[in-house]
Amino acid sequence: MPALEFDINKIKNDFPTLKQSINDNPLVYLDSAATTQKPQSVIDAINEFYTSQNANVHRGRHTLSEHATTLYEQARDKTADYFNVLSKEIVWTKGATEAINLVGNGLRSRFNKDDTIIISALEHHANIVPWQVLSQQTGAKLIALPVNDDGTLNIKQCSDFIKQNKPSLLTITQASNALGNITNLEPLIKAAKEINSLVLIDGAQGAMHLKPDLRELNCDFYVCSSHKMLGPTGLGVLYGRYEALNALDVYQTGGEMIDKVYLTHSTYRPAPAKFETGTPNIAGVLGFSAALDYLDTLHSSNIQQYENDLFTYAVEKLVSIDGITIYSNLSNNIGTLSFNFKDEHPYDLATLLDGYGIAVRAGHHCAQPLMTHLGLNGTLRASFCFYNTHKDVDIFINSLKECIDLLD
Amino acid sequence: MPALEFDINKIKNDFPTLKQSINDNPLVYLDSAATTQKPQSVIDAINEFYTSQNANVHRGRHTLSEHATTLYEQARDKTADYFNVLSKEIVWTKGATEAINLVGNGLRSRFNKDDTIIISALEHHANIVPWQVLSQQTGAKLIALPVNDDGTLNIKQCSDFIKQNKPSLLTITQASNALGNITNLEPLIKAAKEINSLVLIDGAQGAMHLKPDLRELNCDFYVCSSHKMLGPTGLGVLYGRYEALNALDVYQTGGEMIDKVYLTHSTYRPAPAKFETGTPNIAGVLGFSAALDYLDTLHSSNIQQYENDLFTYAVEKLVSIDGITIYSNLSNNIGTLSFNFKDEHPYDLATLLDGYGIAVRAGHHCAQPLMTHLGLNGTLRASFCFYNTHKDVDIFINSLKECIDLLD
Amino acid sequence: MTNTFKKVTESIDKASAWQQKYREIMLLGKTLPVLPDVLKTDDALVPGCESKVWMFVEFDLKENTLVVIGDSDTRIVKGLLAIILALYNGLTPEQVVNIDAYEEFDKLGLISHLSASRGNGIKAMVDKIQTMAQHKIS
Amino acid sequence: MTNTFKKVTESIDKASAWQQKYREIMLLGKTLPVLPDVLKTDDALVPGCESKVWMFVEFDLKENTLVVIGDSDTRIVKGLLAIILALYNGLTPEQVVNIDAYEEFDKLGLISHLSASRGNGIKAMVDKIQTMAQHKIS
Ligand SMILES: Cc1ncc(COP(=O)(O)O)c(C=O)c1O
Ligand SMILES: Cc1ncc(COP(=O)(O)O)c(C=O)c1O
Repeated sequence: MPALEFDINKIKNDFPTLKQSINDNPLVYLDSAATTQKPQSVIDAINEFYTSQNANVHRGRHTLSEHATTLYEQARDKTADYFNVLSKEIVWTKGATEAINLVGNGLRSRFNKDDTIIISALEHHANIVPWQVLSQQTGAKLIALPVNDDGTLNIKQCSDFIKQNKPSLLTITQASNALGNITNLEPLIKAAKEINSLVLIDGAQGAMHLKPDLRELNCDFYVCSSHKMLGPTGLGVLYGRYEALNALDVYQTGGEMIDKVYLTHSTYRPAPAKFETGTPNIAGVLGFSAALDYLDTLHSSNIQQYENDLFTYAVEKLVSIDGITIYSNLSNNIGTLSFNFKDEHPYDLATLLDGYGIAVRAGHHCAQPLMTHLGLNGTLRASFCFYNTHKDVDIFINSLKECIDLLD
Repeated sequence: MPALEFDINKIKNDFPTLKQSINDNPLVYLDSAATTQKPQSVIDAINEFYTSQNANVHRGRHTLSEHATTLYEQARDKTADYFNVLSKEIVWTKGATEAINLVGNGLRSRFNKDDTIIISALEHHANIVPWQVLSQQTGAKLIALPVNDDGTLNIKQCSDFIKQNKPSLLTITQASNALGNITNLEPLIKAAKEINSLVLIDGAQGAMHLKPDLRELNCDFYVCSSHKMLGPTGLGVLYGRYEALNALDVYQTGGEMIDKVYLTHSTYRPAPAKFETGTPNIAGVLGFSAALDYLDTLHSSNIQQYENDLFTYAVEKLVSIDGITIYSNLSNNIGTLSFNFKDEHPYDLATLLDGYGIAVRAGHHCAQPLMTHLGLNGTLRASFCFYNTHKDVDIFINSLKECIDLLD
Repeated sequence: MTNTFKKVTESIDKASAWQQKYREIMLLGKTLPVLPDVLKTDDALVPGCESKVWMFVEFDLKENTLVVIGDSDTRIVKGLLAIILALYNGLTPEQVVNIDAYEEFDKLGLISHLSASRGNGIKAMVDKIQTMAQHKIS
Repeated sequence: MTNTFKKVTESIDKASAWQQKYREIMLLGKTLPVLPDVLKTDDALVPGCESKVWMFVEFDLKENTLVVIGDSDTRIVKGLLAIILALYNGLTPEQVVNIDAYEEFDKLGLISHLSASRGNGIKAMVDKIQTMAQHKIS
């Protein structure tokens, strides 16, 4: 692909939320790991749906319903294209969390005390608690991959760990939401596949920044959230290799997912339909469709290059401040800086930064086990996205210095 | 309350979707039982969220996140007010279907073969299949209230049935989505409460048209969907009497709903938090909040009176057509007409009506057992809402006559 | 295009108003023989349709042609089925793969009936016919 | 309003820039005694806060006054706690119910720290103090 221009001014301009002032300062939004801002085209798509296309999908004979259904199913095709998989392998959920729960529930009748589930200590709570529940329900053993002191995985050690423990399921994040570290997935998946383990990848943080080719990645399941990839809230994606997907037990039941319903029993449709009951988040799906279109116009290689440059710049500036400790792996990162200043509480610095219009997050970032492992109560997290500018970094760093001065 | 003016022209004007043409005819939208159209104020609220308020809720220290959280929790308060219950008794779900599944799953560890669940043959699949699943999982007996040949319930007979069968759970719809019949809930709930049964009411069809006072109704659980009450897609409400709600086992697990997470186990927060994991449908909640505000300005008594008038008018016109059979109970109805013309297939008439710009639904309306009970393959369903006009009825009736002519 | 198809669709083609178009489609449906009840098995039912659609796509080895049979409990779908049958019945696999039903339905102003979201079985029928023909060729 | 409160908040009141306001709040926090570790029990922790906040609201029967004690591991929350303590400590239940913390925080330009969505524990503390006072009166 020819090197395309990445016009950051134009891009930033596409995101209306970024144009506002917070506490009389221009907003510097560094909380994209929590949720990304939305381009105007996504907002417009939602608006258009409710203004002129609103109807329930499937089974409607009238034009509005037909049209909404077509757009809704086209969004599934686009999602499948984005990840290089088949449309029938895409299930809409309400978020990454629900997608993981769906898989956990779907394995319940198959797992027992002879099964082992491997997670890592890097995981978001969404990829920990559902497996604790499955373990309690079935007796399956739940163990965690060893994590280095810097929050990274020793891949050789982890691969051995997998081969030794022969899990039925390996479930691991593509990138840490707390530190931004990117997991080197290929060798881990290879190790798991050698012993025929199922593999689930939590792509909540990776799906937009890294645009994985899931066919190539060779995982069985992959989950992500629309709201973390420029799309609307209330929507997630579950990819499942068709055979693995269709083999899962049904999760929620009701309308749409059924074939025949009698008073005493029912029959279900094949995947993905059998996992999609009730009226879906239609506006969410159509907005997500627009988000994928938008990402497509930018090209993922350009996004990655720009984000890497920006991250390198931010790291350089941040390390130059005396007393700062950065916990993120700086060489392989989706653009998230997790740090502390001396032994100051992140709450104070986050509150003060907000005074300067800077949105960062403070706390355990839904990764308590990781924080415990690192011996921390929490960190300040500044997470970048391709709509952030070098000027954002400058304002952030200068404001941080002023906040530090305020603490004395 | 003084009789307020119900200005239908102004109201219809608030719904942009209704202003369009379908197949060169003005749209006559008679599919509100599937999903309602949205007033401009709801569309604006969603738009405003994504344009200037977008942030993740809870645990964010920055202004955007604080603000979004405040609006999000205010919506919960408004919903509680609407139903006259407490805010902590309101759980956000992705729809009525998920809400029912949540309750079903929450009872799983408590139910066994000595328990009986009573549903009715009137129910939507969403209030049938989850109970079949619970019955299969726990051995609990699943039985259905007897339904008259006209799709109504004989209340005396049903009350006796309840007292005889002593269910642990009675779960029944407030109004049939296929026929529009309103259930006379009070005596049924009274009968159930006499034998200490839990009571769940499926309010998907009733919540907007009937605005129930849930404290007075004395049910334990009540579910409804935002998209059927002028609000966005992808959002539902579960009300639970606090004690009954908090006693349910957790459903989905992950972030937000936890208190402490260790690698081996976790502790959960009290209801409603323990049922709300993952990033919620924030835009959906804020849009729903605007929908409740809108309903509030119209006053529910005015809505009900207008809808009754309109329904009566539509019935009069429809019965005057030779060969029409109406299946709905005409004296106590939320505004839904379910009918057939001779033995014509509803598919044909729905397709032809669409040519005239009229959106009705054809089929079993996710109520196969009811259709079987009535000996029908399906019906045509014209469902009205307060934004429909008498002129809509006229166009509908005239077009229906022309469609019937086309069949000859 | 076969002559049958041209003859069959001539009146639809000529219809100016949409009402007339539907009338012709329904008339066409009436010309289609009713499938004997014994053939209306659950196996032959196209899944996921509002209306009932039964379909059989067979291959006549002797003649090297496709045999397509179908019925529906609705008038409009049955008429659309009749069009599909006229389009493909009795053709060799090579002929079948060269005929694009989407194009023909588009020309007739009926393309919306072939969209994926219409659960009327017509699209499923076309897909099955094309798959069978492809299969026979390779 | 008690004199303690006036004295304590004078500097916050006077601060013009928000930076100065926070500086004064944090200075105030430094004046608050550190809670002995034995008192920092899980029971005393305000649930659901990002920062750790421990609080005790007791009633001095002899003096008929409320005794409020608190600590936090953050500077800002500790400073806000100091304001609450200055506002209510040593008052009778009757006096307590007549003092509206929301009003006072609003006057000080700190109302956002008392919003329900701020999980900083200050609101929970105010609620607990008011509940206790109401309870003693009735
Ligand atoms: C009576 C009834 N219950 C439940 C539902 C399911 O609602 P949803 O699809 O919004 O989950 C519906 C919707 O059609 C309904 O009409
Ligand atoms: C790595 C990771 N997994 C899962 C989730 C859960 O996503 P959601 O809250 O959208 O369900 C998140 C969101 O914070 C995340 O960062």
